[in-house]
Amino acid sequence: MLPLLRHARYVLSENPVTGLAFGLFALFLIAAIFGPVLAPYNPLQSNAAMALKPPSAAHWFGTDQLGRDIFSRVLVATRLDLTIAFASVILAFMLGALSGVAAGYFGGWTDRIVGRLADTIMAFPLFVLAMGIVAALGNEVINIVIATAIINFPLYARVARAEANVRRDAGFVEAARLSGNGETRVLLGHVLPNIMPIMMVQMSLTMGYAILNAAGLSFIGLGVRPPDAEWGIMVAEGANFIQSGEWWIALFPGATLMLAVFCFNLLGDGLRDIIDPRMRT
Amino acid sequence: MTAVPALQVEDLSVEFRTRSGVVKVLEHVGFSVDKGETVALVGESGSGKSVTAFAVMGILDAAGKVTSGRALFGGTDLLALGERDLAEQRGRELSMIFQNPRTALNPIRRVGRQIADVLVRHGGATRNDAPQAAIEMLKRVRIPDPERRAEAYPFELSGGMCQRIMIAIALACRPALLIADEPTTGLDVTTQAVIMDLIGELAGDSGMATIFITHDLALAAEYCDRIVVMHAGHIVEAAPGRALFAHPRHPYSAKLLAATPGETVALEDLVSIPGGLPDLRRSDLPACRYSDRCERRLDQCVQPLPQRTVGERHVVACWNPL
Amino acid sequence: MLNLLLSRLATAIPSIVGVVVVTFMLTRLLPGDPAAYFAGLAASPQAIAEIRHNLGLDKSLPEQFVAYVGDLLHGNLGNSLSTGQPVVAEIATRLPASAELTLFALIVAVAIAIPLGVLAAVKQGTWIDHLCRVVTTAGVSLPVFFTGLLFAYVFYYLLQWAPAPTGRIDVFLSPPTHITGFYLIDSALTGNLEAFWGALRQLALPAISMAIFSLAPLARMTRGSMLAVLGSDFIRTARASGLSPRTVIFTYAFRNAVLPVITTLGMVFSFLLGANVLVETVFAWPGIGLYAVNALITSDYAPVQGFVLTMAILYVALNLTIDFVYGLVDPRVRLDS
Amino acid sequence: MKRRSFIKTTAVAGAAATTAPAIWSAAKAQARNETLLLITESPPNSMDIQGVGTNRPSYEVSWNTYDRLITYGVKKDANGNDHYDYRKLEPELATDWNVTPTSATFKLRKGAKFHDGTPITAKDVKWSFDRAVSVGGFPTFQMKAGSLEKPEQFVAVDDNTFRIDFLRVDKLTMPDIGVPVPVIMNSGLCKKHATEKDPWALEWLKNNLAAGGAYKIERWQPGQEVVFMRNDDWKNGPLPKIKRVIRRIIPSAGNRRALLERGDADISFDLPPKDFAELAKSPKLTVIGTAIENAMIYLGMNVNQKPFDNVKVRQAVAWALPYQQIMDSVMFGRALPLFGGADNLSKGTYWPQKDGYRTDIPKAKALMAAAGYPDGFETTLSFDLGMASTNEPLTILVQESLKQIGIKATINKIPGANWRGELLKKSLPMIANAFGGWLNYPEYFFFWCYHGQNAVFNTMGYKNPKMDALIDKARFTTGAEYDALVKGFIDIAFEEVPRVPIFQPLLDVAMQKNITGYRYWFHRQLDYRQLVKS
Repeated sequence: MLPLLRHARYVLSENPVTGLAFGLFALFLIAAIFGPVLAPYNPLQSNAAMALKPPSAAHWFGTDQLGRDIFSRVLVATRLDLTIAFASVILAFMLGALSGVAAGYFGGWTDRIVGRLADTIMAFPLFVLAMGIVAALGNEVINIVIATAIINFPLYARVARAEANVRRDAGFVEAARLSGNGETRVLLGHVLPNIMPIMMVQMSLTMGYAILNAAGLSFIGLGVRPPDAEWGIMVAEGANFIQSGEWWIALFPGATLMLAVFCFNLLGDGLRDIIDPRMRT
Repeated sequence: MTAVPALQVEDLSVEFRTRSGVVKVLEHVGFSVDKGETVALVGESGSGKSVTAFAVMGILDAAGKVTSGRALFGGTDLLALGERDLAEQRGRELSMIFQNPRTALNPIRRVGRQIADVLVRHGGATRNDAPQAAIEMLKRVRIPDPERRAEAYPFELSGGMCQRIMIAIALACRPALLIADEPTTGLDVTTQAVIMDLIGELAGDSGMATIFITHDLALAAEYCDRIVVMHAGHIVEAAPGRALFAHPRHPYSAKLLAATPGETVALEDLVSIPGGLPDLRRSDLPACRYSDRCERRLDQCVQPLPQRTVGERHVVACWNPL
Repeated sequence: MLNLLLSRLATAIPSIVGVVVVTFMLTRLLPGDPAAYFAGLAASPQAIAEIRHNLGLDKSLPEQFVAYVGDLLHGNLGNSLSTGQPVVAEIATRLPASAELTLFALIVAVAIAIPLGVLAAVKQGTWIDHLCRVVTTAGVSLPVFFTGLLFAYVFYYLLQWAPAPTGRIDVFLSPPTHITGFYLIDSALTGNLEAFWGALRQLALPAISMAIFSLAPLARMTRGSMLAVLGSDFIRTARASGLSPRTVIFTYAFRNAVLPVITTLGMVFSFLLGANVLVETVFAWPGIGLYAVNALITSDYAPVQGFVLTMAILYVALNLTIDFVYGLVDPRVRLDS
Repeated sequence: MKRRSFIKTTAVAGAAATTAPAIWSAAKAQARNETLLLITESPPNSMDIQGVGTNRPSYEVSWNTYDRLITYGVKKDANGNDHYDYRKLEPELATDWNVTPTSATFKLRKGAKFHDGTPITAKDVKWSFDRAVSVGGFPTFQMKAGSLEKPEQFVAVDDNTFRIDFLRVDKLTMPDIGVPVPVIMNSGLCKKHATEKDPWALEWLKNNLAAGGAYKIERWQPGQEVVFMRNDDWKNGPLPKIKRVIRRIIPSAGNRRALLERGDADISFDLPPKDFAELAKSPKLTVIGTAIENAMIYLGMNVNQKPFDNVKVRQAVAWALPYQQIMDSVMFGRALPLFGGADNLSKGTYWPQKDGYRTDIPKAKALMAAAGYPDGFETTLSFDLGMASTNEPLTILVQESLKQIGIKATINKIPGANWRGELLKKSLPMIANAFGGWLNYPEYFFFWCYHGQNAVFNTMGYKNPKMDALIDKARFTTGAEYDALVKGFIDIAFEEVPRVPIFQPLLDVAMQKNITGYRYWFHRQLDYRQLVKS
């Protein structure tokens, strides 16, 4: 563990941007956990008298059409957005890692089926496929998670497959097999844990895309139900107000959304540098 | 033999900055090569042979840094030259060929053009007659059917053929110094001999100085006038080949020789030298980097190493030579 | 080369079969009742049943699937109910719009990203490298719909540098004579400068919004493969031969480094097609992305199926093209097959 | 192109980066003056108003390209703007007509021709009316609303005379001839494209005109734009002033506003209320808002489901809605209130009108308690995703308000196509929705929305024999008896509140100052024929 920490320190000192990303990430995490407590106003409370007010000391990000405090809404939305992203990434990981590892390890038909499935998904423009899935399964948050997981699945499956394929005949796997473990046990107990680091990197790299995807879906009206705050839908709501001069309604959620994705992308890079310097590009 | 040095390296030290600390790869390395002479740099992998060559050529990785020393070549210090001036020298005055000839050639450029590139660059030919000049070079390195081979890509050629191309590239502008970095690694034995003979012959034709980097003492003995033995970034002994074989003075050289039973066995196969190379990142490296492995170690071995001249052009860096 | 093409084509067929099945299932899962929608508000249950029958929606799913595949084989993608046109015709008229936008965005992205990546690799570890990383990462972090809105507001509404976001060409100009369907190409071919200029102006903002989004994968791949190539043996040889830095970087390193970048283009293209949907909505771009969104919202099966199928074929065709280009650049592939 | 000349032209283009080069401006300006650029959100899907699944934008295409026998007159509304007059019928293809209790006889205009030059005859009129009552679906229903049901009713007396025989006395018969449905089609042309399977040429007419109206279609790019060209041979009314109309789709409301404000587009209907409210104050644009006749935005409750089967619960909801807040924050004043009247009794035979409800939480709570739900309940509140720009904030406010009386409503956005299906199923507990009828008669509205025949618009599934009797009777009576019947069913609607009226929407339109002659039509589409661009 110690050398890894030393390595991490080296990477951070070499790359201050990654340090910045870690700081940002901590901020987002705090917002996600304590957002509802920290929010200065009730994010759902309308107030006709305060509708469409520009940013001020009382309302840092201004107010929306119904007089709700945008800062509070942006803050509270963090939890929903991050939850969607985390959940979909974890789901994609579970689907992708398991099937990918199985494909790489067993080869043959398993490999062919998983490969075909991944190819089929990859043959769609991913965002359009996600739209179709949400529309087909129903207009709910959980379906955004599922859709995002499905379109990310091939990425995980491919990486897991390649890694498992390499390790199939590695010494430690052979040893585990010889000591009387069944194939499934070898797979889950020995191959899977070994590809975890690279899967972790993959997860941090796809987080940003997952957030963007969810926001894109709710931008076109799918998924999140009003009055829940979510960055994408807030941008969509604000879009109608930009031309009339109320730029803050769309700008702040949009900028926060961008910052979050930016943070996760940098973080993914940084994590990759720490875990596997060879992959650095 | 008139001893006019073609290249004189003095007090060369090189450091590498890596993720896990600074590595002192070379320390106070000094040797010389005379015109028309062939000198071998011999040592285990990681002893600093190639780094020495790269430092002289000015093609170290970005992480490598020359911290001291001079490399006098025809009156100029190569280490002090700017990149632009050095690039003028490289390929024209001093050339290098590498191990693994197949990867050392641009995989997606026809070999004839790769030779022509060098010729055009150094004014050896105009753009128009470069292709023909390249074919002439192919003839010189005895490639059959050179017109057709010039149009080939490296992957279409055998390893030996690729090394001939490399030699053609290196010698295209008739340089004064050739550095051959393990040119026969990865080639089969008969090809090895052919390539070595070719280098020797072409060098002899033009009075070119040659530095031959190898870990194969037998090969060095066969083709080289003098042998320089390196260990962990130090030169431990330098002597004419015959003298070294007859009477190695450094304990490491002796071990090396003892471990060379036949002509074809490489050093990597030998386990008889106890211990390994020291960790060059250590801050408390002993003055003699061999001392940890040495059976003849004395208390004074911690003091800076002496350079003892023990014979005609025979120098050893040891407090307790054989 | 032909063998390579054929073998690629063969591997693509199962994917297309998969796409056909998935699309069919997906659209049949949509909870809306197109019959009810298109019967009109005042329709009686009988009228709806009749429309459902006419649309073949009262048959069992396998029967519907067989009918669907049969139509496909005859090149019939059905009629869009919301625009009333045959899907094949509509896609044919809209595809050039999307393709022109996407390709133009791709060209802009490549023109920026590749030099950026090369620069970052050559200046590895310097502030230029870090800046390149931050800029491209920021680019890929921008939600395209947000960038698009912002651009339209700033460059059209505030600064008036860009034309009104009203589609492919200024409303008061007529589109150029139809040759390829690409306005830029058609207007250039017919020498219609006015239309060329008009189309280019319309194209700029949406294309740049998309290009910014796709800089990152290209720039990074360029940087990464450039670094790998710069560290390779043959570059050392080239440097040892004294070739000028220019020759080393461009003739030797870059041509080799560009190979993995070509492969990345496929991924970036699919990435861009997704972004297309959102950008087309913001800029009123009459392409297939917008068409698909509208069809999806009205549960209009035929266009959705047609769209996805077109996409799959496009994707396969693109990958074939990429393989082909790869082969042109890399003699190892060209001569081996 | 030679390299040199290309460089030269790009240099020219570069210099003109922000404005169009001068050499092109003259032609462009000329085109602009004679062209009306209408920007809108949704495209037409057919040229045939009688086709299956024809959408509302197609009505506009049909209205401007086809003729009808008669049309409506014009009056000035309270704000001095032109407003169609539903009491005054005027000639279009028919120059005059004679109505008896059993039939109406129309004299057709002499010299009127279709776009292809064929004279328009009574045979064409008969063929067109036959088609309208035969194709089924929406057009046939609309004809039926005026008791126009069978082809035998329509008689081509001679080339210039056409007669309609009445099935019964129906005061909606004559008005129904002026609605967009009974267009006059070129029967000869249509028959050429008819097949045995498709005797009414539905397939062909979807994409082609067989018309003789004021405008021809120059170009139609489905989903993108329709370009109309004036028919200079048109005889059935004064020649329109606008030579060319481009109807262009701009999906984003923000962009539509920007185009109008920048003067790039001429006219648009499709903006959010807030933009209309702001543009109305702008000196650059004219905004005309006309109350949409016979229309309302309402909250509907499913009377066949617990707990909304209880009238007290429905009344509690009616007393709990945040009416004024909706008017201010959602509609920005661009609507007429349908709440806060003196009491829940009808004030006359007009519709819609204010009911007596207003926001009174204590009263709502008391009613909830009386209904047996002192602690409230949970339900869902649905709306059509296509109307999200107003219905989303509206439902959020309603949700917040209902929470105060213990009703926890989850908001459910339903995409367009599913919405229609869900309405048909009549299973949604609570919806926010809109309805507007073409013909401005209260009983027409009630027939669709409150009658026990349970049409799709009776979204609440409301059935009350007493109300049905009043509506049925009112359809065929006049005078004082009619007034009493209308008052009767309005009073019941207010008392029982299966749907709570919230406001009457305005049909807002924003246009450049140089556009005049805008006329409000019941079909809420733009009539290009009266517009003038100076």
